Amino acid sequence: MITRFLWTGMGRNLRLFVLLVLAVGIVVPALNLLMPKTSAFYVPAYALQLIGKYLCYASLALAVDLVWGFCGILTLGHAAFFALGGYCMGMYLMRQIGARGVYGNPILPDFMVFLNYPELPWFWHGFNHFWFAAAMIVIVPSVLALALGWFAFRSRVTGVYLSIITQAMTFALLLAFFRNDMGFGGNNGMTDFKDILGYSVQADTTRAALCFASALALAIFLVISGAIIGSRFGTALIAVRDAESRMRFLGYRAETYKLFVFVLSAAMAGIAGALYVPQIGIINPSEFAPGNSIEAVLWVAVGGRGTLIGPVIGAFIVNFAKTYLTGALPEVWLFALGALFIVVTLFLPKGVVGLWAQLRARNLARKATAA
Amino acid sequence: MKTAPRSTSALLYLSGVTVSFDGFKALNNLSLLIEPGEMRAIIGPNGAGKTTMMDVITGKTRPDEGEVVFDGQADLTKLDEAHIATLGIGRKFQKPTVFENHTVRDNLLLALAGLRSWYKLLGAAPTRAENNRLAEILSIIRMEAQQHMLGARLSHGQKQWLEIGMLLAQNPKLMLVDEPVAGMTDVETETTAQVLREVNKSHSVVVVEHDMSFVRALGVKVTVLHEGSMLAEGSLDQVSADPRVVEVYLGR
Amino acid sequence: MSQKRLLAWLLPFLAIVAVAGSAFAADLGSLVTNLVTGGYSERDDAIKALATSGEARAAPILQALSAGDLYVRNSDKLVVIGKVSASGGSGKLALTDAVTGKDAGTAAEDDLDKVKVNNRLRGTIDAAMGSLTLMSPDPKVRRQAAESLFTRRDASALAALEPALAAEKDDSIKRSMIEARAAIVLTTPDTTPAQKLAAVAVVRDRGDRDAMAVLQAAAQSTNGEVKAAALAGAESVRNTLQAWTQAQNVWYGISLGSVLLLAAIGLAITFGTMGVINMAHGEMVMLGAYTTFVVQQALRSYAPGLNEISVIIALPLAFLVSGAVGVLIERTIIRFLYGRSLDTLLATWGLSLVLQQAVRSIFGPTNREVSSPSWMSGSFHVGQLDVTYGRLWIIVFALLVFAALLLLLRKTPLGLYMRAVTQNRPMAAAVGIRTPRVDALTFGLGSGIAGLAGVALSQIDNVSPNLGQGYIIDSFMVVVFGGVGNLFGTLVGATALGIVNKFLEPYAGAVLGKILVLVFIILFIQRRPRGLFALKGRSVE
Amino acid sequence: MKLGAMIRTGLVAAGLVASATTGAFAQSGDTIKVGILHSLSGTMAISETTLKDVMLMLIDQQNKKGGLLGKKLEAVVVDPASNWPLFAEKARELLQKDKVAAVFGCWTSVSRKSVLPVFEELNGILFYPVQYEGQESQKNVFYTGAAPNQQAIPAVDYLMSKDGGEVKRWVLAGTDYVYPRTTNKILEAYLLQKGVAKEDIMINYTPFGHSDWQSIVADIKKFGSAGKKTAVVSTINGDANVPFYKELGNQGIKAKDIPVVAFSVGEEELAGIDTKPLVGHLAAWNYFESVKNPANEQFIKDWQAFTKNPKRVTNDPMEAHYIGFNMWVAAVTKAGTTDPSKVIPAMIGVKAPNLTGGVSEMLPNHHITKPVLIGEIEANGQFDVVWKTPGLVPGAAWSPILDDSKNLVADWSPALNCGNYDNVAKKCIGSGK
Repeated sequence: MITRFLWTGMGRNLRLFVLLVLAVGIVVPALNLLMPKTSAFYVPAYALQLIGKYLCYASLALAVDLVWGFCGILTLGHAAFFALGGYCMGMYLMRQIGARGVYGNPILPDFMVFLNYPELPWFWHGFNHFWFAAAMIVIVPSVLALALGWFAFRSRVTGVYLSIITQAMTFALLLAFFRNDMGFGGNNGMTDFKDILGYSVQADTTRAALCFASALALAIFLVISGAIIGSRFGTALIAVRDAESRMRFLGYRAETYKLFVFVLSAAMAGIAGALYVPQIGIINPSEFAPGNSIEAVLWVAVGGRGTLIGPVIGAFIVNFAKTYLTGALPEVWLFALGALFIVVTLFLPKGVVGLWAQLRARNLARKATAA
Repeated sequence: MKTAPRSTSALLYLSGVTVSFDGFKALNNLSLLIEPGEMRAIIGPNGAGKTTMMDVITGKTRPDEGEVVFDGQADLTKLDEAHIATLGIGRKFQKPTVFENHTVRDNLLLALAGLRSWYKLLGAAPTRAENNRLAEILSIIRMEAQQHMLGARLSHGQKQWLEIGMLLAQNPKLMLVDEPVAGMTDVETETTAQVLREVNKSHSVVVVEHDMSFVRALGVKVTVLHEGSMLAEGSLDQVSADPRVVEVYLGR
Repeated sequence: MSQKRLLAWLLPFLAIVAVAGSAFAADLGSLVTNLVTGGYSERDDAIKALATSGEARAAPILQALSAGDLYVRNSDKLVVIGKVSASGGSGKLALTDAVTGKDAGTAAEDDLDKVKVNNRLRGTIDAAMGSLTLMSPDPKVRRQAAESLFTRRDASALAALEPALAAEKDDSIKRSMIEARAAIVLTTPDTTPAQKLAAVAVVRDRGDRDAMAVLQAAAQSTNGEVKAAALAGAESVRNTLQAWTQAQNVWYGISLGSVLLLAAIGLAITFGTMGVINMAHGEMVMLGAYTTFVVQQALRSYAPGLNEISVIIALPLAFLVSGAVGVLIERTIIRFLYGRSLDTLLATWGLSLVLQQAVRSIFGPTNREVSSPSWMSGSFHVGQLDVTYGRLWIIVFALLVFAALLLLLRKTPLGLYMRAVTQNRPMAAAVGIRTPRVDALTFGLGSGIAGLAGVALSQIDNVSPNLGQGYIIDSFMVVVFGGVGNLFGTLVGATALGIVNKFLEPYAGAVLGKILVLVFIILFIQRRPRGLFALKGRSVE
Repeated sequence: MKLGAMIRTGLVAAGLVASATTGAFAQSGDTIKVGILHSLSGTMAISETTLKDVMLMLIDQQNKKGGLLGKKLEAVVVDPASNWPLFAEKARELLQKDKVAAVFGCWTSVSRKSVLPVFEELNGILFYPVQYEGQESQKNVFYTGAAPNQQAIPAVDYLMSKDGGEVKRWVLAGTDYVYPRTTNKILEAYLLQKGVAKEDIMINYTPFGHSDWQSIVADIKKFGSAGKKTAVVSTINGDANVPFYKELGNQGIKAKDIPVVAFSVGEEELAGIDTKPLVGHLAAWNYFESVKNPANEQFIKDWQAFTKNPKRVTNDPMEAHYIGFNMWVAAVTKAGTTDPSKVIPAMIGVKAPNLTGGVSEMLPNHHITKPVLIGEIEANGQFDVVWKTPGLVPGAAWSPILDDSKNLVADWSPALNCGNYDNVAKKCIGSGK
């Protein structure tokens, strides 16, 4: 039954796209590991890591698309869930450092030694176990999303008000995590990780595995999202997005639909963040910055909202542009990025995927008239 | 205060309902009784409180005072829209609102009485009974040919029909119908009246309408609202003879 | 004790003797030479010696030293006072011989060696000037002298204070002098307990922070009675101050609120009435601040006399610059996005990146200096409340802008059109209002007001490309909290958030205070999804 | 599109990404690349852009002198955009893709912490030019800014002296991040050691970019009215300083009453403030633009010519890059190669003149010797040096004042080759190697 649920929901395009994501996830790390460095097909570690990062961002974008494209909730706080997942992973990685920190304390991370913590704060317990951290990566963002959504959706906070609330949430978290007294390393956050599951985070094989894991996670998220959207639940969800009060008068509890997707999306963002941290090597409060959440929304807009595939493409396009431009045009890249956002909202309201569909439709029409 | 809602034989019972928006009383001590199986027409000039009354019944607006009891026991002032809908009150809006990004068939499927819980919907496919019922409704509203058309592409009249179909699919005990014939041609209006009379055989119906000829065609008991209160009640002939009603409609 | 220290200790007393008998008249020339040679300790002594020498030139020389106007001429090692001369041409200083007070020509700064002072010397000079100027004919100077003696509490000044007190006619200055004497009595070890007890009462009645400082120091006394009195006095002062702290919090809150109001009020127009989520609003504020900078630069080179009112000149210009940019944005971007308010958020976010980078490219990434006119600097007291002029003017300005905007919306045809267009666009168009033009003007108005806010913020914050970012989130919070589409909501929202913030800050700290305010806003919106002053009724949805 | 075709397209796209990011691999043999990793946008651009410019000038000058090892130097500028993960990514890009011989960069502690693992993994060289919190020594990093003992401690000593006003009561105000936290921790321990009572120390932290200072300045005023000479030691970071000083001026806190000594306020920051109300407040640095000596005058002249702006000011981190760059040039010349594994050992003991008239030396702990200067703010936005250490102070990686680190030393000379060597336990602990 589960498999039917998963497969029937997905359209053909989505199915192919999932395979493509998996293929990237397998081929890129494989080329890095197996090819000799001199080969033209060799993917250097640097590029591998970038693709890993893009894959994590793509998962975040997909999570944003679920709530924005299919619930109509313009979230300006999704980076907060991403960062929370990242922090959970960061805490696990910090505990794995053990006595290899600069102060050589086997229990306390360096910043705690430094801030004179007598013992590990209660909320750090358990993070030495991977299973615990893994659970927290899902639970912490979900619980926050549940609490926020529960209140907000029940009180029918909608539209821009909801956007502002989510922004206030991530801003409050940003300020909170900046505080050294919170016990999460303050502004510096956590860095200098050594091992994950016993493997060195700097080893090529670990990197390749993490890149693959990111692709796998993205593929799974795509499958789940596709299945949900294709189910009768999805039909109801889109109806809630388009005419929420009408759905209520039909007897649907609109808030539970939104809440489920919001929580699911937060969990996805959390997992994406958790995969991001060991590849990037640092997690710190700036991940909560409101600008990051807005940027994630922009990836979705660029790719095409409400399309599942679009956000993935958008995340790749924008982030690749960013990587390229910050190196190639360091002085003026913000002009280019800013202009991209303006142009996309003005001229491509449905994003790149929308444009593609439009072009194809025109092509078909031309063929039809020609025939 | 913990008083049990008054038990009554009426299907819908409104008593002393008052709603005010920033000092303006949209409903003022309104009382109304709808019997099971009854069809009632509600008329009144603009701002008489017709739509607000519907809002109160369906849980969209909470009254400041008064009782609203459905089916003899359910206190509607305490329940939300979704709950009230599942109790068996359906509503058709003044401006037709169908789900524009869904096909006609999906619109009806959404309205179909039955599954409402989100987790059950996740894995559910339409059952044979559901499919049969959909076919039945599609034929009633004569939209078999358009069943795969998106809501957004329907004409105004088709949307009205689809809404009526959705009401049928919802199969409520009480239907609230807000201006069903606005923007319809005479022929369509006549058909609509027919359909409503047909529907009334198995459902109670409250119709809010401006169109007097349509109300006359329905031939049912009429309630006249004015400034949030009931002004008159009776057959259309009775109420149109009432000088106060004439005053309200023509006096200004 | 080294010989030097001993000398320093004795010198004032010797000097007093010298003044009295004028038999010990040190040569002014050598006193001045001592002033500019040796280490800070030696020069500290030299200042004291000069101050107590009774020389008429002492006051102007010390004043010049304190202000950094005392130089040694490289060519002949003459000690001179240099002032920027009006006629001397660029970079030339008009010189006066420090010893004789005679004109010594002009010189470029490079030909002079500035006599350095540090805080220690400034303090000594201050104390010395206190005694020297107690008899000044100018009541303002006398008052200042008395005040500086109170804070310095220099025992040697007692000798100068007594005759000054006897000669003083002005009651309030006399009061200051009595307080100064009391403060000195309390800090001088060899006064009697009775004297001290009387002094405690005097100081306690003064009742401010400085009094508290004196009393707390006096509470270290070995004499039990004095100690107890000082402690009791300090306690009573503390209680008064405590009450004033609350008033201070309210004041700070209102002041913060006025800044929030200024930043948010333009947004209340573009967001509240047009539904445009303008993420580039902060950049409009920034443009206003940069306009102020440009105006000041221009005035500095072309009309230095107008510098005092540069801020006022900047106001209309900032309004025009930001307003014009606003109109341009509306015409080129926003107008394609009406009805897609969430999309405006994305486009204007991109725009804000572009504007920031543009300003960074033109003006550079560093902070730019915007100076405050003298009428916006400094502070005055209301009871124990410190009111700074800058903040006061910003509050006044915020209220003026608010009132003007209200007037504009309520009483002018433009205001009428704006309200008409925002309430029902097709209807407004149907009755002949040119809606595109009204849209552009409305957006321009909101942006222009942001520009005005920028002028005000340039007085208290960085003028840098990042200026706007710091205010955008707060502004949205204020507008949403107050209730979208309601200007009074914005006013009340800004003030309330400001005051709540300032009351939380002492208990929770600045960061936690702000977090709590954010959480409060989140919870508040759950309770009232449409803000403090929401429109109610059917028409809303 | 068929499945196969789609996958093929996707792989081509992925390949494009990979090749575009690695495309510029072609390392031309006749230049030596030098990476510049300073934010040119975002919140830190305000401070870091200048350092990028000064590096471009230094590289330009070196090329005019004939380059290095007979090759021209080539600057590779990237923009990490004040985004900490991006710092790590760009560092990797510089080292792996551009194959730079050394990187000059970072400002904030967190950006340095973010790139450390990358430099360690890829064995690069980083020159870090900003005063920082210490408690660190990494093999691949050369710290040319001040360690706490080269800035904070001398400043406090000065204030405690007769010249500094014999301060008895201390406000330690800082932005809430690791540099102020560490500095204040060291200072607190130091002050307690010196017999200052606990209640005479007030510590206050504010968030980044804090702009409303009314309450805190009022608190400082209150704290300062306890009858003892009070001073503020400010580790307030960049952006928040302007409103802080403006508020000080407005509330009438004069330097002679409550002096403020700042560790993060230099000429560049003052350029954005009207300094007249601030005359007499202090800053502790290892360099001031106002220091008079020929080398400095030449440097200022070159700088103003290079930026084509006769008013451009110089500051301490710029001097740090000046020293660091010259040291690197000397070490490369000494080693005869830019290979980091040869240059890093060659760096130890290298000497280069600083701009205050002395000669700084790279110590085995990868910190340098510097003089400490205390300057008073003048009305023209410059600092007037009122005090100077008699000689050069060697930078200490680990503070001997703190219990956690009193036994630790860093020594990268071949004998120890360890960043945190425990003198008592006689072993290299943690990740020191």
